[in-house]
Amino acid sequence: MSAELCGVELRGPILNGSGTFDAIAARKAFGDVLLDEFPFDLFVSKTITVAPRQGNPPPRLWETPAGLVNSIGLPNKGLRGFLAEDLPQLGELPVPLCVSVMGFSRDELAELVAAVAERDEVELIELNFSCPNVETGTIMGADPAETALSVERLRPLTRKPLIVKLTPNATDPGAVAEAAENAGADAVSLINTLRGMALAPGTNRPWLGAGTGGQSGPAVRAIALAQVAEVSRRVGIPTIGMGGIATGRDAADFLAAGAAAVAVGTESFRDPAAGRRIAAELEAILRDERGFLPAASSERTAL
Amino acid sequence: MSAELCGVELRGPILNGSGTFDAIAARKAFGDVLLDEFPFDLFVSKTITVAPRQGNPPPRLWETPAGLVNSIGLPNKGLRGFLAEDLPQLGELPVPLCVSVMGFSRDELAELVAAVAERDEVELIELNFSCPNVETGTIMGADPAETALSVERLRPLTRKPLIVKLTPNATDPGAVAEAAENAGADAVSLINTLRGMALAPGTNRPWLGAGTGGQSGPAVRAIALAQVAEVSRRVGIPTIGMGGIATGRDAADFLAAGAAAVAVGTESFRDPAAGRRIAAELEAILRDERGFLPAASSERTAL
Amino acid sequence: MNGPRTQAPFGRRMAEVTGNESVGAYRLISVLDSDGPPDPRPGQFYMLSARDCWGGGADERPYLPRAFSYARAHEDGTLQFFLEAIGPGTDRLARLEPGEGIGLVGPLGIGFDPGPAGEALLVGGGIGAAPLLCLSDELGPEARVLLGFRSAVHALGAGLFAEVQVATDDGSVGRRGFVTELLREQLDAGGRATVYACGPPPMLEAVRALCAERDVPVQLALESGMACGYGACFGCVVPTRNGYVRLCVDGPVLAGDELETAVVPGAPH
Amino acid sequence: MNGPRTQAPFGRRMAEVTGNESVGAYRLISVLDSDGPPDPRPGQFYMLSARDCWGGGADERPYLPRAFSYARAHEDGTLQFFLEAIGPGTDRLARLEPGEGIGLVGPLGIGFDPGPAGEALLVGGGIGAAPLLCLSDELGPEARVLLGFRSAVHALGAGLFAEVQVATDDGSVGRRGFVTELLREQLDAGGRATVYACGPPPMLEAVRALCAERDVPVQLALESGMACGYGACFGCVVPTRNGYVRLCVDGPVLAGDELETAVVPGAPH
Ligand SMILES: Cc1cc2nc3c(=O)[nH]c(=O)nc-3n(C[C@H](O)[C@H](O)[C@H](O)COP(=O)(O)OP(=O)(O)OC[C@H]3O[C@@H](n4cnc5c(N)ncnc54)[C@H](O)[C@@H]3O)c2cc1C
Ligand SMILES: Cc1cc2nc3c(=O)[nH]c(=O)nc-3n(C[C@H](O)[C@H](O)[C@H](O)COP(=O)(O)OP(=O)(O)OC[C@H]3O[C@@H](n4cnc5c(N)ncnc54)[C@H](O)[C@@H]3O)c2cc1C
Ligand SMILES: Cc1cc2nc3c(=O)[nH]c(=O)nc-3n(C[C@H](O)[C@H](O)[C@H](O)COP(=O)(O)O)c2cc1C
Ligand SMILES: Cc1cc2nc3c(=O)[nH]c(=O)nc-3n(C[C@H](O)[C@H](O)[C@H](O)COP(=O)(O)O)c2cc1C
Ligand code: FES
Ligand code: FES
Repeated sequence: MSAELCGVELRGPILNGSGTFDAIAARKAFGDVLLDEFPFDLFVSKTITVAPRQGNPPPRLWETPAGLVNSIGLPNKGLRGFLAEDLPQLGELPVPLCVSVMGFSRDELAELVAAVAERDEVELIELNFSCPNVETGTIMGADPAETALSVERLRPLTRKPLIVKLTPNATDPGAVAEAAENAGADAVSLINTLRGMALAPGTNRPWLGAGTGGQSGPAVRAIALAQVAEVSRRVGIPTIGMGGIATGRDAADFLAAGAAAVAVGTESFRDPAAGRRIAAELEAILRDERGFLPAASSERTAL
Repeated sequence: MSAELCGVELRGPILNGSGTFDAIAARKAFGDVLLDEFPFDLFVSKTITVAPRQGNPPPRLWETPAGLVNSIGLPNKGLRGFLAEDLPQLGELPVPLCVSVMGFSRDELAELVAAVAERDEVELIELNFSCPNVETGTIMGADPAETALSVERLRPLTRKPLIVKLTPNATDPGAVAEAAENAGADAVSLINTLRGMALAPGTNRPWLGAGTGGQSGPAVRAIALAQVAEVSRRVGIPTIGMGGIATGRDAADFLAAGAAAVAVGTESFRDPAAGRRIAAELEAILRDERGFLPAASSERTAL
Repeated sequence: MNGPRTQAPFGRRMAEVTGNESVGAYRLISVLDSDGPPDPRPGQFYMLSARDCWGGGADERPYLPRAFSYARAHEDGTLQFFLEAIGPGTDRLARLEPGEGIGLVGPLGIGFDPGPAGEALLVGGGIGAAPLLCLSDELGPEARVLLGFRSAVHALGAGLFAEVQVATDDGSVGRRGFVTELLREQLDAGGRATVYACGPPPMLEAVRALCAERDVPVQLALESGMACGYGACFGCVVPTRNGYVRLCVDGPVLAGDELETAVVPGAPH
Repeated sequence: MNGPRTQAPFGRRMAEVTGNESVGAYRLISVLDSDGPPDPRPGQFYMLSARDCWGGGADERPYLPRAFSYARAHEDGTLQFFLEAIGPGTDRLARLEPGEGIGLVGPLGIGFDPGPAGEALLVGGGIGAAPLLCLSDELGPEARVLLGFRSAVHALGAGLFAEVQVATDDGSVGRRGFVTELLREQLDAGGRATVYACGPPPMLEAVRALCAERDVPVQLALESGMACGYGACFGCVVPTRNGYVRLCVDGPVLAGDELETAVVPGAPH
């Protein structure tokens, strides 16, 4: 079940969602067997920023019916720390590496992309645009024009594939995806989490330290599938689909809706090896329902 | 636990979500005991349109983890049929009545509001803006400017309270709410359903007859609560909160987040009397957690 | 159709499961519904959900209640449901143990209209036998029961009926072939029967077409995916000659001549 | 902290529940974990979920697995968990019956570091006794165990330990008052003990402050809400003098001097 994404050969179509698997910590917990049984076909790093970040104050997690709201807040060592300490370890993984970056201005983004692109360990770069631009105040990834400006600025900095991660908190993610494609992006990934909130039981105060967070998990699957189908119809570049994928059937549905690859996020919290199980289930489905995938791509517009 | 909404006295703060309870059909199924045990404090009709509509082709329902995707498609008898056949029956309900209307142009909207406002049975009018404007193609309720134009056109037609129902499929529902308020709306209600989709098992075709539908139920509760808190902070008019409310605790949370009243939708499918249970649970919470509600309103900005 | 409707108490009530036996490939579940009306009408249905662990099955479902025709109603308030486990909801119900709680809304919908006395032919396919059980009790031995099943283990369901003719797809029990063949023979034998049918859409459609051909009155108990069961969601519509109708309030029993076809999109079976 | 860590097999495995007894207000659940390592270290924990009906409880939860210290690990592969039902996850686990399946990931995290031999004081509050059970087995009778409970029915948990001093809030069993009073007396009595503590945040904080005051080394097993248990989600952080640390990979046992306070926001208790 080999696959290909923006020219990078993959042993299969299952990625992790950025920020939902820390391969370095998992290696501490599970040992080197993690490398032999690595659950993903391409590893996406947690989003890094130029400056180190502690992340949001706890509590950061709220369980919902069939899902999770998180307000992690992008804790990371910052660009320098990541390049020095984490990247060499991620380079030991048995699969290609994609680094996710977020900048609070286009200059920051440029600094991140230029630095990350230089490193041989890195095969793809994902641009997490789900944050407010410190200059304009708008959520970069909700606005086609902002997205286009950013991608145009970054495109000349590297020949490595650039993936734009779309926010679902937008009126028209398809328009943002089109803008990204026109500005030179090589792929889009979606969905990131949906803005969500919970109150601490018996109080009228927000539970999460940051006030609001992002909803993920099976609760958002149908919403994600609709966005993936819509975006896949509107762009020619590959889409990476995610949002509540928990079984091979879910993965098959996202592929049928037009995704070139899929990512597993929250389900990995329930089972660290979920990616492997989903890959096996998907393989069985593709074997039993022969011709399923090709049909799917040609049927795209039917969705 | 009496309440008040836009000057209309209510025996409590629990409404039904438009399109999730058909009091006429329920009376057939349960008899007149429905009137004695009526589960809501204000009844909101299913959305009506100028012309009669059959609604979307079946299947129209897809169960999701902790929720439902529907593609009902606003079946209704049209304005004339509604006024002649349904409205007199809805007038027999023991609670005030709100009629929900949707127009595919501003002229249609004006026709609906003018005709509905004339009828004594009707105390409030809800404007369901979650549809594409046939003239401009944009989803009316996702665009602050479109929303403002519509409300400005409708405002002079009646002194009855106008409630704008917001779509959650928008980058900034708060901006739409502000536009509605400035144009003269008396309240906003949210959330409507989130665009969602499912594939028929083992195929790559959409399950729903209409291709896509709307996600509701506990799966969307945290998303709804975040939007209700945000919108309540940004407008001075009352907000009516809904989206996955299934218990008195949920209702209390939406009130604490700034809603003046709440609506029960999908939960009524699991239990037709859910509104009554939720009202009783809410009353117990408000009794036990004394001072909860006033605190909540003064704490709005903390959310 | 203008069939009989016993009204339901308002709201979901909790009742106790008193039995759960296997009948071949199916389950027969008994529930003591002390708070429900004693006289539901054959063809009416209930929305069921387990009190505990409703949800948390495959893919975190079931979430909504599921519709089931009642198969028998006893004087002491016991309702019996006959069901086939085909997904998360029916799987959970099939594992209910005596003493567990079950949520009920019902009876709902319109039942079969037995009309003026006369010959009756009851035609069931698979689990579609369920509502025919109480109907045949009511109509008495005059009514002939014809049932079709996939296989021998399914055909054990026929044992619930006093007298019945069976067809199986594989011929392992009774006649080999479809139950519609048994119906055709009965109709060929003459007499003015009314036909009452329940089963999978292709079978219902064959029955409908056969009866239409011969101008025999037929009442069909259909299925469609339901969320609420009492007309609230407009989700359960089926196309009829008069447009879409909500099967839960204007059905589930429809007269054959109301339908262009009994094959409805998205039916659970 | 630099405590011991036995690594876990990769992935969630299914094991069988072999026992579930009530111990006062708590449950002691036994699981035959044939595929896990035989040597988890006291203070390490497992992420647990029921195989069936995980989800579908109150408000359709639990969805994520829940973290539990192991209380004892036996040679035959039996793990024992000691738990208190306080919400949908613990409620479901508390109702597990022998023969049911349970999902396990673990052992996870860093355990207590028993360090070089010496006097040890084990201080537990309520269900916080759980990890002290295997720790006291390992440290032997040298280690004194001090436990605090809310009431007599909770204090029955002390029966799992060979020798123990108990305090209860209401004085119904042992000393009236907080377990920290027992600790203060022990510390006042002199000797250079290391303190190992687990319990609700206010108790842990009192223990931490007391030990800090007297410069006594203390290891605290903390709790925080966890989604994954293996460092994937960054959700379980607690503030330390060195910034936020993920309690699941860099804890749950932390040295007292790493902490400004043991009261962490959003802890489950
Ligand atoms: C009026 C009426 C009376 C009935 N009487 C009986 C009876 O007496 N006995 C009996 O056994 N059955 C009866 N049924 C059918 C019964 O309601 C269904 O078998 C049951 O709802 C299936 O639920 P499930 O969770 O087991 O399966 P589901 O998973 O809900 O699957 C049922 C079918 O729905 C589709 N489906 C799959 N996934 C989904 C999804 N996520 N959302 C929506 N649809 C999906 C598929 O086509 C699948 O085959 C009756 C139905 C009606 C409408
Ligand atoms: C390392 C570690 C070891 C542990 N060892 C043990 C042990 O040995 N024995 C034991 O009994 N317990 C132990 N715990 C605690 C145990 O994990 C919790 O009691 C359990 O997770 C509670 O789950 P629940 O579903 O029953 O309750 P939940 O409903 O999850 O409630 C737990 C608390 O979380 C908050 N809460 C309420 N609703 C939500 C929501 N929707 N999302 C998030 N939080 C919410 C509230 O503050 C509530 O009090 C341990 C915890 C950790 C971290
Ligand atoms: C705890 C958590 C942390 C996340 N961190 C990031 C992140 O750093 N960068 C990012 O682009 N997405 C992040 N995401 C979003 C996921 O990558 C993914 O888009 C989303 O969770 C939807 O997929 P799922 O439902 O399978 O989890 C995070 C999600 C979760 C649950
Ligand atoms: C079956 C169904 C039909 C609906 N029909 C309408 C409608 O006609 N007009 C409208 O404004 N909202 C409609 N809604 C949206 C609900 O009123 C409500 O906004 C939404 O379902 C969220 O609440 P809930 O999660 O409690 O169901 C419908 C929702 C459902 C599930
Ligand atoms: S099932 Fe809801 S209207 Fe029929
Ligand atoms: S619980 Fe996920 S990082 Fe600790």
